[in-house]
Amino acid sequence: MDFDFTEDQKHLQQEARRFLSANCGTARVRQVLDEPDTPFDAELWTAMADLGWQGAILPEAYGGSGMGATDLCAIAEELGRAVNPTPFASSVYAFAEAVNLLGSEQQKSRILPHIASGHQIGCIATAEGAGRPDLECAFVDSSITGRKVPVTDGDVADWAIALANDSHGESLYLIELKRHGVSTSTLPTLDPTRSCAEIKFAGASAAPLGEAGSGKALLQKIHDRAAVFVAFEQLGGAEAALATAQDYAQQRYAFGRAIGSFQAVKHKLARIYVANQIARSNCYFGAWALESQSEELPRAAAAARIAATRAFQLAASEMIEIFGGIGTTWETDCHLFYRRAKQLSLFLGPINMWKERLAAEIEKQWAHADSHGGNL
Amino acid sequence: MDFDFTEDQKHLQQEARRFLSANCGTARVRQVLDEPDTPFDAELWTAMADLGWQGAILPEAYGGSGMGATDLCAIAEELGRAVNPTPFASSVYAFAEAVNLLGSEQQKSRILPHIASGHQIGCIATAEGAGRPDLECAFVDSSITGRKVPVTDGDVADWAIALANDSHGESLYLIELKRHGVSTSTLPTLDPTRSCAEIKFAGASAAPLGEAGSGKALLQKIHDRAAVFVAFEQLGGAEAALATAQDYAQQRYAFGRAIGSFQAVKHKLARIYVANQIARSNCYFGAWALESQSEELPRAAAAARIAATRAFQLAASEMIEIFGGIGTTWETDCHLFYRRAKQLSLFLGPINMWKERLAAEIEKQWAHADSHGGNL
Amino acid sequence: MNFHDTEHEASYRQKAINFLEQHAERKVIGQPGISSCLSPQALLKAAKEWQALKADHDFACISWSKEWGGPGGSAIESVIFAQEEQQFDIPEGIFQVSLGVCMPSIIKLGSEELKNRFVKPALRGEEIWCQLFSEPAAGSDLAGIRTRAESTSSGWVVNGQKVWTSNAHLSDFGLLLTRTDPTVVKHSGLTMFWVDMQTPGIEVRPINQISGQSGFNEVYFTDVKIPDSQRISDVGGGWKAALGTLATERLAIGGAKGADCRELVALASQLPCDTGTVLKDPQFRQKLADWYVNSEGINLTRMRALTTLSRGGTPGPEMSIAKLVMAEQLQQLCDYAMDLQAEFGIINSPDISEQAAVFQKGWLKAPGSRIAGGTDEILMNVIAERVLGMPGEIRVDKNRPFNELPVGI
Amino acid sequence: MNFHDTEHEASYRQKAINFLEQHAERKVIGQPGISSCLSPQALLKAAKEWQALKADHDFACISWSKEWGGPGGSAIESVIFAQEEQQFDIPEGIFQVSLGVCMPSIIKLGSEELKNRFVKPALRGEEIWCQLFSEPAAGSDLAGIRTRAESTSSGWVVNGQKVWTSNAHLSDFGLLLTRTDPTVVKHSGLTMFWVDMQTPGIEVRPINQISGQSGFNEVYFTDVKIPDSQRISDVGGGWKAALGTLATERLAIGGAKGADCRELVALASQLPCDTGTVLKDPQFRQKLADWYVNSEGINLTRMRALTTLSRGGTPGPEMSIAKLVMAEQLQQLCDYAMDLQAEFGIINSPDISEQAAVFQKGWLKAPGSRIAGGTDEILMNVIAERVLGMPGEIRVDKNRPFNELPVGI
Repeated sequence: MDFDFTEDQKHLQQEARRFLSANCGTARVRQVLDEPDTPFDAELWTAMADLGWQGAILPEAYGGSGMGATDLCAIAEELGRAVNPTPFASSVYAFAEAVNLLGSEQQKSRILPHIASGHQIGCIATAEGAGRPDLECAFVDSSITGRKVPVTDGDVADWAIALANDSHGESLYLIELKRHGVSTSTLPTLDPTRSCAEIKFAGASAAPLGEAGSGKALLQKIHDRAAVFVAFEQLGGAEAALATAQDYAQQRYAFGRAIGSFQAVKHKLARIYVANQIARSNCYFGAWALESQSEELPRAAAAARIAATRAFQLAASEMIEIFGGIGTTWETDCHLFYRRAKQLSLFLGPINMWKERLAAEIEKQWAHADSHGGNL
Repeated sequence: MDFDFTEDQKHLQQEARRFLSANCGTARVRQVLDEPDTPFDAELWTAMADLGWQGAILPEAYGGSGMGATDLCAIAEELGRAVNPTPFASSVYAFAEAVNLLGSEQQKSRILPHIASGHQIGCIATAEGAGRPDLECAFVDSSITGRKVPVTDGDVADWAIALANDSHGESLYLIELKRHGVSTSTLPTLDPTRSCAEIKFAGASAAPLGEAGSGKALLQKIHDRAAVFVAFEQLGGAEAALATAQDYAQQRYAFGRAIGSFQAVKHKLARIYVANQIARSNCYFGAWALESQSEELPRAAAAARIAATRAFQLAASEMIEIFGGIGTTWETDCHLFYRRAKQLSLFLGPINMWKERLAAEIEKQWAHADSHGGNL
Repeated sequence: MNFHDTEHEASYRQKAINFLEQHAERKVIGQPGISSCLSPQALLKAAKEWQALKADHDFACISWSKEWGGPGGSAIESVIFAQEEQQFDIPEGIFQVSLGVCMPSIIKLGSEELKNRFVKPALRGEEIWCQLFSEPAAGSDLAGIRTRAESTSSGWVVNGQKVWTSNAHLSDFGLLLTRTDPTVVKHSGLTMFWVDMQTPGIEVRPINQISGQSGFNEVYFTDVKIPDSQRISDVGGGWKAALGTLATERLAIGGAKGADCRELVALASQLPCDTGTVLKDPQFRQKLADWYVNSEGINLTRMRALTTLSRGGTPGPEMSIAKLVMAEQLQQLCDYAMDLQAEFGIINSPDISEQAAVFQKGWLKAPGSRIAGGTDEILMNVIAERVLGMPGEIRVDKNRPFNELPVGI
Repeated sequence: MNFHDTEHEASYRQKAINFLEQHAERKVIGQPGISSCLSPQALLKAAKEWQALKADHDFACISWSKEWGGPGGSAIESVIFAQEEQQFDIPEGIFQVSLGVCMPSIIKLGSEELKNRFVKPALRGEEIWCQLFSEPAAGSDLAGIRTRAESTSSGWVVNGQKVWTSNAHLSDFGLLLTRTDPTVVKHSGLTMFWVDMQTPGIEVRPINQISGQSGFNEVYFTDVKIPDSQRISDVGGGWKAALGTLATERLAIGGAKGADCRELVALASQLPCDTGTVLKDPQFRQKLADWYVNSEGINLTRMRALTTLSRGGTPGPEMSIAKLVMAEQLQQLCDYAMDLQAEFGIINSPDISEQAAVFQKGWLKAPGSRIAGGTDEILMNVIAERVLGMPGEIRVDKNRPFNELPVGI
């Protein structure tokens, strides 16, 4: 039984926290928040690349460090804690993982070294408007036409992976964005510390990624992997929100006593703690499933995603209530967490979709257990 | 604007409360609880009939008092407060209302006077097992065959209304239960203060009630009407549970202070109060819609039903938590409310079904408003 | 039970409608109103004109007695006019604090001279008042204010900071709560003044909220000189005076306005999903039903309060639930509506998604709604203590001098 | 991250399995076990035999030192044996309080003589102990106990009433907390004794619970004479002694057992609805996912605690969340499962609906689960204060003599 980060991973995490405290304090995050023309913190991005984070788990052959998935989870928790204003989630958890998993040797050696070095950025373009309408993007005559919106980090990315209809059904494509036939425009979002765009393809050249016609299944695989890392970011955010609220509740006085001595505040904090612990345990299981290449990854990823989304949204909204009036002002940091909690809850698809996915996995497991006389 | 009980109705309600305090205290309720062979409090039933309650809103021509629906709502609230152990809901809110609404002149004059006098009891037999399976009862050769389970008060009733398949589709039938071809057996339930049965029909003679083939729509009408009265019972139960918990929180001391001085207890009570007020307001609207024969009854009944179900279940379960350990014992009255709250939440169908019904009404209203440029 | 006006109410309502139709335009759904089209200056001017017009026709401060310039109407008449007025596109949101909160206190507490000077101009909208009570360290615990007023030979000198002051930048005058004696227990050392907002040393700064808007101000006091003649309460009697003001304030605060079921249904009826539109989705319908029951519950509870007014009584405590319920609902409903839009829910621009924008706006506003006018927790305390009779919180700040109480950040 | 045993753990597990397979039968799903088949007397006898057998093979009280009859194993060995043991059909639920709560206190607090007399017989199951702490007026506020022990020339005389005493009717001895001095502050006037349950004046009565079952007892003390030699704590030192016992108790209490996701899926896969079975219903699936995440979260949190044990450390406070989460979930999940059965949900009989009965049972049990071993509110206080470092509640009962504190019902 060894269901925790190893000592090495804890050390890595402490180092990451130390680095981010120095280089990604909320003052730095607020620079991106307050400056509409700054889509992300490029200086931080470069410093992260110098530490090798963007390529942490990519193979050494492609410029990566060949670390394990759990190592990256440990870093992700810290990135979440720091509300990092960078395209790390898009480029590393989603895009790089997808290329490494599905790409041809040529695609990997052409693209991954640039991602690992931080010189290029990748993103995943899945949504085509509100709700989940039918797929309209199409691949015809070796080029792609259609619209993806919103695309997180789409305006700062060099590469995108997009789903499109083709003669095989739905397939994934790799598209270089700074080329003819692609136009991107930045969109305002509820979390200005993360960039977002609309991308229009008008005959953009595109290369197939992974098996043709299996786009949806492959996309789900990508989502499952990315969801585990994102869940650790959400967990980190939730822990930071709790710690901030805890601190405030001890220091802020009303009626002659620390507000943390009031049961209503205590119980709010306790509820957040409970949600965070449940999130942490489910996240660890996700990390295990990812690293051990377990068949249980879809279930583990969905559970981690749901628990971490719940935890971060609860912590971020309740921390404002604990802060009171001052928490509703622009100058206090509470809203950084509130915004990011919502941003991450929608990136990779909303929680209802993940609950449905989890239920489907439970159902499968049940059918299997039922027919084998086993247990759920 | 006169959105409240009238002075007369308030007076009626006070009288009812006084009567029930004297004749339906929890000691009386517990007699039915503790005595498996006592399906209901027959003495109380007779005393209620002496006050004319069973026939309160039936026309004078059929032995009733011809009062308005809101008058009965005022009484229902008190019956709920007292956790009355009688078949009133089945016989009066559901059966008598149905016969009065749908019955032929002959049916009404034959049956209603006995219901109004309390000498006979009626019930509604809708369920045919767990969940909402297909209807299996069938009317063939002027008699009915099939099984209804569970039927609230089915073992003490003289009459039942049941839905059955026939050549017109699904229709309602009136069945005399103490006749050839009917067998009833009492079932144990979570609320032993309300009786419950399985009824088997094996060629029981049955008379059509209301328009043939419209059984489902008619049943919905019956449910809508009954739901308003039941909602008032639930409201009364919720108010009694709150009052009891309030009282206890003021009198019970821990850590040298009344437990009601702890924020956790205060906020629990406040949440119950909020739920009860929302229930009360929705119940009043239900009463208005019923009495004024408004087209809005389906929506009003569903809203009252949902709000009152929520309120009673919340109040009954949280009152136990406020009582602490003693609240989990048989000798304390908390569980009378806990059981009845669940019983009433399932009688007339579960809350999810009512939410779906309300949503359907909102949708209709929206379609209408949309096409008329109006408001929701 | 019925929703009809009495004969008198119906005739009053007709009178109100006649006035409104003569002088204003009905709102058109989907079109932005005056309040969001005019520049701040123009809106202020229009609001003042509208208020004066209402005063000329006996529709301003309807329940105020003739002595103070009102028509001496009933509470229910006041409500009837407000119900009808909100159907019309008139300039909103300027006089709520001035007339709903400050003037009732002036009328109750002020000298004859003060009342003669201030009440009628305020009623006509010629002068605007703000309420200078809350402070950074005194929100829920209002009696914890620290703004000092020190007595000098020529009056008082005030230093300190107020916060959450609506319309301070538009106001001519303010109702000011200060601490005049920090050496006595906290509730005994307070004194209330009125103050001219142009007095040297007063500085008004807007507060930027999460939403990016600034509906409130901070007001800084630096050596502000106030003559003793501007004192409204006894020295040390400020808390009792403030309690009266707060009671009035609580009545003036409604529910949390923002996106609700109507907007949610509008969105759902347009959003695609596997079963057609989201409006047909069983999960959606369960949530919709729950929220609808709450919203209707609050609307109908208001009807119960109006019934009491209509019968000439004083409404009970039922309406204390409105803000608590609706502010929480605003947050949950908006969050859910954004989830329904999947990834698109994060977009925050009416230009890109008009239908969605109302939810993003509500989601940014909701945390403030859950706090302003009493946090969820304070409101539940109020319900438990004042309505349900639970004992008050154990107080550690009642028997020690204010300046010996522990303070935090 | 992995779930594998270390080499040592794996070999210990194999040893445990070998023992269990030799002496017991594996549980068969769907078949009732010994504990629900045997008569109370037979079950007691079987339990005692099983405990003695375990003791003979070094599997009883695994982490106890050799001095007290244990094999001196590690905490993780203890857990490994328990994990394997629960796969087997053995008599359950008799020694939890005796060995999990009472004996650790005796070992910690008792004299050598006392320990020599009692520990080994208890370990072998030959004698059973119960914990006589809680009282009707002292549940969450345990230090508020009123059972008096008065000093006489020949020892002590005890009068009062205890409640929620598990297995009092089976017990040979009890650990008894009394008030020996009501004139000092409440935490200072307590003293702990051990008592022979056959002593004249002790009467045990079962408590009927909502579920109709009686898992607890009331124990009445009427002029019960106890010699001073049976005193375990200093006179007035009972609270400190009790705190040690309670800390042990908290470790011994697991989550709230009862119907959970597995049972819910089993039900849903059989219930008809418009979309086939309820298992296919989107609303159901959303709720299932939420509950599953909680249950798995608690299971996995247990793995984290075991990891710490396995690494030789002391688990952190994470497991304090288990009962809070699972007891609330038990209530909500069972309530929902009954709703799924529509009107049929009210039926309360395994004979009529075996699949449903587990939920009705859970629904009746849940209110008790939310209270026993610490109410939801006390557990949240504990998390906030001991884990998150929030200041304690303001105490009004710390500085006044116990007999001057206000008392309620």
